[in-house]
Amino acid sequence: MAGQSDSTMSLFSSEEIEFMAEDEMVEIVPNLRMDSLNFICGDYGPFYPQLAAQVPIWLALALKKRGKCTIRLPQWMSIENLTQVLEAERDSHAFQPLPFHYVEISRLLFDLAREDIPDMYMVRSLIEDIRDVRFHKVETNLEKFTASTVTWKNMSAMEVNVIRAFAGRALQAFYKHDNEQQTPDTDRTLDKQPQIPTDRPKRNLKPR
Amino acid sequence: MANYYDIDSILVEEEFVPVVFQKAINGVKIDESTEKGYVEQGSKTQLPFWLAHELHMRQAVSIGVPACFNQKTRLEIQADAACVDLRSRCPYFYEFGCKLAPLCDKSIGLLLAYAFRIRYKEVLHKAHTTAFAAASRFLMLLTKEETYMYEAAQSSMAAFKKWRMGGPRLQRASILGRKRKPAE
Amino acid sequence: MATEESASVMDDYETLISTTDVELLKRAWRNEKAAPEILQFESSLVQRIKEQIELAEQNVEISEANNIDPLTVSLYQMDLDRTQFLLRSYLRVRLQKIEKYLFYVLKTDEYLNRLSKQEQMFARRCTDDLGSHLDETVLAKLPDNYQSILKQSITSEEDDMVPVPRLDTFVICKAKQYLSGLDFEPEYSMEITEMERDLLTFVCYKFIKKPLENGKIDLV
Amino acid sequence: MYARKGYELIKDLANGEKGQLQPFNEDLFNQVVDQCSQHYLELQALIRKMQEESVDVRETRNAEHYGALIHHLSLIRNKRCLMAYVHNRAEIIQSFAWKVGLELLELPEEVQEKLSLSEKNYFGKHSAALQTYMAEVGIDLNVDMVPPKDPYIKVRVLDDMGEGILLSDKTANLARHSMHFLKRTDAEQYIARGLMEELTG
Repeated sequence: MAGQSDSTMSLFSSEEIEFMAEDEMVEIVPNLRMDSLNFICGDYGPFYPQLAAQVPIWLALALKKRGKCTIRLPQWMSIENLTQVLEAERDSHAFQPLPFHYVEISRLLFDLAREDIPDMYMVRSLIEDIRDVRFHKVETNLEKFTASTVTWKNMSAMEVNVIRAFAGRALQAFYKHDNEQQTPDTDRTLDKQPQIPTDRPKRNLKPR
Repeated sequence: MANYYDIDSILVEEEFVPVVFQKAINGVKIDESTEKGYVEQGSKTQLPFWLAHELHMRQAVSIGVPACFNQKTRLEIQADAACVDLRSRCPYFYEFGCKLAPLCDKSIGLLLAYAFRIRYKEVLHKAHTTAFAAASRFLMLLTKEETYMYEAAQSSMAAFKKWRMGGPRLQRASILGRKRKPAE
Repeated sequence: MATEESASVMDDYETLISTTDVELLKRAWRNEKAAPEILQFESSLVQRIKEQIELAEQNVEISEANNIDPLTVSLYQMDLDRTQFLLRSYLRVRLQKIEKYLFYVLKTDEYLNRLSKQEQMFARRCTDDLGSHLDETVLAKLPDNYQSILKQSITSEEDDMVPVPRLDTFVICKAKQYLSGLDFEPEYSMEITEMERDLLTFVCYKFIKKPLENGKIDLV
Repeated sequence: MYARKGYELIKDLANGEKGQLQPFNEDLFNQVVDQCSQHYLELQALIRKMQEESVDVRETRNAEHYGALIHHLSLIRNKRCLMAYVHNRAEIIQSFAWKVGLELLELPEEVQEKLSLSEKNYFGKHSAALQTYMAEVGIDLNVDMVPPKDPYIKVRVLDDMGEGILLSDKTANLARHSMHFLKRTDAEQYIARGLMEELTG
């Protein structure tokens, strides 16, 4: 299945990362009157026309898709902020602080709430440039790997997920090669050698 | 054995090592050519690692350094580790080396760590940037462990790009293999 | 002035009471997916979630029956779908881990006690099914002394055929608060002594097993 | 010699595409089983020889002892190859139960042909174990493999599935190339088996 995570390669599929991102809050301006919604995941509303409200993104997009609201662009997605972030990303090795789910949130909004984003193409190209610079930075970080605990400040959910499978195997290999001088990789030590079963086989219950 | 059913763990132990028999052995033919069911002490042959290792632990054989870790390969690795064709020397170069080092030559461990550190950067760079085709010559050089790392990066990148493109989220179960041509 | 320590304690208290069951289930789902071994079954949480799902299902059915406005109905349906997906995926991941380490789970009390009653029955039944399949296809055809499913031969001192979860797998985690040496197993004090709050850390699973069990760390 | 056949069996398994099944290699499998008996006979012969020479079988490390040891080691090596062959296939069969649908009749013909009789039984038993668990817990785990979006999705039927197919909210005529707006949970299993495809955009 496309969305189902393949257990061997990476644990979480991109769709599952996006699913988690859809619980992040965003501000909407509804154009209808609606009673409050008492969901399993929490209570939202009541909603009044033209009165801003905070809701999870999945709810905002559902209302948007049915023409019941407009979505207010999150502050961090403003052109001023993104331009600053892009500059800072280019100037330093460190990752700039961005929402943990910035890749997914921006994509969801570009796909389903274009009209609510003033000069959307500019915002999108800024985000894509930021993402490319950061992905490249992820790679350079990976070059400095050693067999020890690795920490990443401000890395986002999708960036982590893209390198999880590769980095996991790499760290495993470094950990093994740097340690294997001390602990030999054999599963058993000398004294536990299997003897040849020499005595007559007793009819015993097969141990299960 | 933590990985009794693991295929790679089984295949690693099939690699052959040169041995010298320290004890005479009866009732076993070490090579098909002779009918002789007897092995003299001191005779030399190649045994799969799973057997050589057990016999070594009982001082029945001594283990020599296999070809894939000989001086020639070591020099090549020291010269330019990234372009050495390790796959043809031994597809399980690292795992096999880890098992062998404590038995016959400690320095193999250092060789592995050194080779891996350099080749790792190549795999990292190629896996995250070049399109699959251009990298194929490079792929031929990689050991199993390196290939798994390369594939892990490639498929994660592909999955990310696929998600970004959108498209149908529900697919035909991969278990069924390629789609057979629907009868037109 | 509240010190750093007491401030974070207050935060924890506030987050605790406001954390909905869905947040808790999402955490359990993420941890279960990312951990190499099976974790403690969240029985009370799962029970509460199931009750809330049944209630929500009834609401959707009733509103659909006397066609209350379709917009509200489809929104409640989406909330229901999201929670059901989490629960289904959580239970599925656990069953797949049981399938992977069948024999080991059954013979280690520590793991068996982490399973729900139904999971234990599933584990026992799968072990018998796989056991008889392996027996019929392989073991019964082998010479005596070599027919065990746990030991390579009767002279093996330990169950040398049983796959074991790899606790040295690397996982990615985030500490929910600053963690000091006390939060970690003393055995790994050489490897890890502290962890900053909310800092993504790629670490060997066995080093953080204890703080994970105490709920101080989340796997990402 | 030295469990070479066992090695070939594992190579046969390793060459298959990840997660795909090859036909059960009956004759190579039986050759490995025969080799085990052969090693056991030779092992016992060597031990009898030691007993005839009234030598302490447990302690002496003579030529016969090492010969017997080599046969013992080859036997457990072959055993490991046989067990790994069947166990790895069993894991793929387990994943069938998750991905495709629980009754064996839903497994496509070209997959069933590759299973040995014992493997077919195993698939049936494993599916039953899953069904029993789901019945007891009261939740169907064979649906919702992918995080939900809209409860409804657009699909196109690929193979003619006939009239009056019962779905959770309606019955539908699923003629080939026809398009429908179905509940995602209904369509999921048919898509998984390649009978339908999801339409997007």
